[in-house]
Amino acid sequence: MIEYIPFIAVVGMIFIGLYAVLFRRNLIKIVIGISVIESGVNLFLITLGYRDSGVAPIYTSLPAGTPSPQGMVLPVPQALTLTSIVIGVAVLALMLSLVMHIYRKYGTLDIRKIRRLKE
Amino acid sequence: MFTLESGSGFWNPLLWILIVFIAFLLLYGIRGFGRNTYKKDTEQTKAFLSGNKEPSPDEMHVKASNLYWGFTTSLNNVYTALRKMHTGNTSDYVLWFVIILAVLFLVFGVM
Amino acid sequence: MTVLDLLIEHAPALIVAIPLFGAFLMPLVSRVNEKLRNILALSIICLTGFFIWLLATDVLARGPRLYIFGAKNLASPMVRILFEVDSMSIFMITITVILAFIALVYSWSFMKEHDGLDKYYTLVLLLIASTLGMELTGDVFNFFVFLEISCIVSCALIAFFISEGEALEAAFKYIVVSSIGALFILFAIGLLYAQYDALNIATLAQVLKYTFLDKIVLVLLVVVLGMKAGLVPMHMWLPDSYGRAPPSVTLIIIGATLASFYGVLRVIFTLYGNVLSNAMRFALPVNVLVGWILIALAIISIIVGVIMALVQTDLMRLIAFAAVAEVGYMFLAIGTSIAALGSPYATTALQGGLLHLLNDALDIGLLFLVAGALYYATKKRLLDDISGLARNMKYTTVFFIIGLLAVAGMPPLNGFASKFLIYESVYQLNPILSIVAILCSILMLAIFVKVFYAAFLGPELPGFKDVKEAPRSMLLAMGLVAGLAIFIGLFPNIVIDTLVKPAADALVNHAQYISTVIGGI
Amino acid sequence: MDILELSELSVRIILGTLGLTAFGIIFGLFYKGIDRKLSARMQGRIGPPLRQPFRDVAKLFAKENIVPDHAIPWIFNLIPLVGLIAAISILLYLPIGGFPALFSWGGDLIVILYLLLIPSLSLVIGGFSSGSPYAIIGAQREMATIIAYEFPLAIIIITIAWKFLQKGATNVFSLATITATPVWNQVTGPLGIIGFAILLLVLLLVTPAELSKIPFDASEAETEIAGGLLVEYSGRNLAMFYLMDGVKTVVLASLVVTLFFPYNLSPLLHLASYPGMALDILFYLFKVFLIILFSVTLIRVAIARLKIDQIVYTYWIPLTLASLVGLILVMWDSVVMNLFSSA
Repeated sequence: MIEYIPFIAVVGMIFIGLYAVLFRRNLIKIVIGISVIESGVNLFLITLGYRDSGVAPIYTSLPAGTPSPQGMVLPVPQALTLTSIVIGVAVLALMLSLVMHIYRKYGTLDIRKIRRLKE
Repeated sequence: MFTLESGSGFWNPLLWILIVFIAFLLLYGIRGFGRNTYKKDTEQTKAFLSGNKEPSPDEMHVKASNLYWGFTTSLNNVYTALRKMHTGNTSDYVLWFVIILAVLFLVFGVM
Repeated sequence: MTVLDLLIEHAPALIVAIPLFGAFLMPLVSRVNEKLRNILALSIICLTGFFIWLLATDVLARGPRLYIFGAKNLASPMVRILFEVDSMSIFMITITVILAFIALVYSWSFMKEHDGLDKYYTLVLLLIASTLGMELTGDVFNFFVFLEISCIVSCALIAFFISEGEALEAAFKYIVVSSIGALFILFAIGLLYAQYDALNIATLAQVLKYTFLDKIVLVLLVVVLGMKAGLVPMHMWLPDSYGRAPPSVTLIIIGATLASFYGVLRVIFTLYGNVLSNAMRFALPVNVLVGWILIALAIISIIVGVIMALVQTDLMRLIAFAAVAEVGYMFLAIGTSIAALGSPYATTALQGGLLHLLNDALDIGLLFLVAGALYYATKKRLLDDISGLARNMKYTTVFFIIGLLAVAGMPPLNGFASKFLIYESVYQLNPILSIVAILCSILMLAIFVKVFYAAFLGPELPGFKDVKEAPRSMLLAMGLVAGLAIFIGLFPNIVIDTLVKPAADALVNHAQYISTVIGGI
Repeated sequence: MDILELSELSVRIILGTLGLTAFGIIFGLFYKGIDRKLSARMQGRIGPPLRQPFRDVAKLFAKENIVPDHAIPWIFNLIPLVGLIAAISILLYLPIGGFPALFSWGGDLIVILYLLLIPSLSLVIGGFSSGSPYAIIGAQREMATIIAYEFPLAIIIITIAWKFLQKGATNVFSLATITATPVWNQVTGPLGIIGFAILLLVLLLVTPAELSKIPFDASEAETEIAGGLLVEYSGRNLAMFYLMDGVKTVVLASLVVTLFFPYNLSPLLHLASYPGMALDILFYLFKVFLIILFSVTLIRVAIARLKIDQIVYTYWIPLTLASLVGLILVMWDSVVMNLFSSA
């Protein structure tokens, strides 16, 4: 059972994030929601690569007696996660700067009032 | 080689262009027999308004949003519904995405 | 090995690397000279185009090509960054580079009076690089990375007119929608990796079993990419962002949107090519189900697109809704070809759909360029505010007429050729599909006749007495697109035989795509 | 393709275009004369002589060709010519006079459907470009009418093609295929015949709207918007539109004849060579006359003009439903007959 907890957490985080995006009105909260989804997905990737009592996949600093490569956690998901985190930071920064500018132009952070483009 | 074949029909653009070109030459010639003069800068070049005084172009101009009035009014119900759908609210955009996702999950037997 | 062989071998990497490198060169060169920067940007695209041409001749003659980063061969485990180029990728990158070239020519005059142009050119080249990367990559994670880059860069470009609140709003909506979409794609990639321990499309396609998780992946990928391509009812970000982006880059954003459409094709035809027709659901093969779902969404897209476009008052937003309808035509064609996989008309439909992809990019692009020219000349966005511009803008009028006839699919322009193929293939699946398609294409005609009247005909309003014709570089760009539209309209078979047919064959023949990688171990 | 074939083809194109232009214009005006005479007689008038349309054209050529102030001159002058040329080009894809179509390999029904749009479109753009409020109102009505009647028309064309496809024909949109085996021979039971009869009726009702004749002439409506989209046209430009109207009449009647009555008398009477040809041409002209009589003259004498929203309603609700019923009947035709034969 205990090994399922990360996956439950992943699903939970994605749904919390979606909830924030769908039902919160504040732009900042929507941005936070997207971040939460992203963390959920990153957690998912990391969990995929986890091995019970595995060590970091660095050959040069392998603890003595660890079977290689079975004793190491998978390196690929970690690489994917790193890339995803970097991209996530870029998206987050861009979104926050947009929110800032939108606040200057519209004078509000309420998503329901920021809809000059419709129909 | 120049005929586009769909398996159900044909379309040869070059042939059509040739036909149009020949017909154009012929009819342009025929049209040339007609009189091409008129009295410029007189009453006759004014827009016909059943004798009413011609208003300024600004007022006489039929605006783009008034065009196809009959068509849009006859589809009024559709437009009301579609306008309601295009709220312009970002959350709704994501909501539609989630809805389609959910529907397809149902269709494919995931949920 | 001659130099030419070497160039061809490394062309897939260079095609992405050159614009990427050029992008970061732009701020530097901008300090030196503005004109030099414009010339450099254009020559970077020309160089990319040259490599694309080299690669295209090779791939079309000799079949798919593999490019593995950091290794000569692909060894197990199959986790390498790799590009795989088949005729379909060639078709897409050709379109992208043509659009990019035209957009840059147009930008020369259009953006002249704005500042921040160093960043503008950086972003444009980055967008081109990421779009090309999406179309060349043979690796799902790589696809995600390029998708995210294109999403970030597009967002920045949409917000380029930062003094307008609407541009910011459109950019925010775009980034919310597309970053959520991209995260779901990453989730799907994680699911695939968890099951099959591989990330490249070919390996995945070979081992895919259509398990429960694979169903989730299929739905996630198709829905997200469909949203990024602009399928109704997930299209609403599209009119906002197309309508507010600078018209000079809308063309490239269209290219990026079409790359998402390409992603749908890749997922359905290649990734799930082995399993779709074998698996069953509701006593139907899954390919029929997927095909009909796409057809249903496509029909809704076509109808909603034209009906909404009919009442728009903002010209660029109107064209964007027409773009939604055009995307619907493409999905209609490929949906038909998926649902009827294997029958002769499926091939015709696929070819029609792919040709329509090219035509849609050109026609909608041309209309955006014309809209941009009108905006440049009058500084007005609303159709109600302009009138009688045919007197002062003769060339623009002619280009608009060509765009109007092309987008409405009137003979003898390019739109007719592809719509002709679509009508005469989809009716075999169900006659209603063709009927709706024909009717909506006539509505499209009505929409653009209205625009033609509102912008170009009508009495001369006092405010527009001394409107100037668009500058030369903009006319050149419009002329190039119009020329291409006429050429494809008059000689559709040349384009179909050289580009479209190989692309369609490559899609249907996914075994070849797989064996290129598997054989390359 | 060698040089001989190429030269033969070019001679065919040139002579065909010239000949059919003459044919279209002369018979278009001739049928216009008949139509006017007949409708006058039906209304208890004497009516103009048969050659009156020719005189009208001659008179228009002698009149001043006014370009109004608010018009865009080059579009205003070019558009009538474009419409006339497009109408004439359709004639080359249709079987005329009982002969096979001149270039049935160059265009099919979908092409004809789109080419038919061009004359109507030219009227619309001509109206818009003349810059008079009356013309603009007329032009937008014409555009709404086009959208309206195109729905049933598309259903008819796709249904016919679909039926041929089910019967295993290839190139089903090609007019050569359709004239070789008329639609009535494609059906297996009474349902199909009823279905096609409904479609024929709808097509006959689409024809007056294509030609903007009463009751579907809201775009011209002399009594309320003074000629509508033609209000600013005069002289030779108006003559071009006048000729276009005549040619379109022949085109549409020929289309109906081709789709539903592509029969010839000569095989029946075992006539060959020139007498057979002459008979076929006469029979074809008679069929065209009948179509014009039913779908133009009779309807226009009997019914008053509809308002534009009524036109849209008529085509989108009753006629579209009728043609959909036709489509369904045609689709069920073979299914139902199979049921009977298996039971």
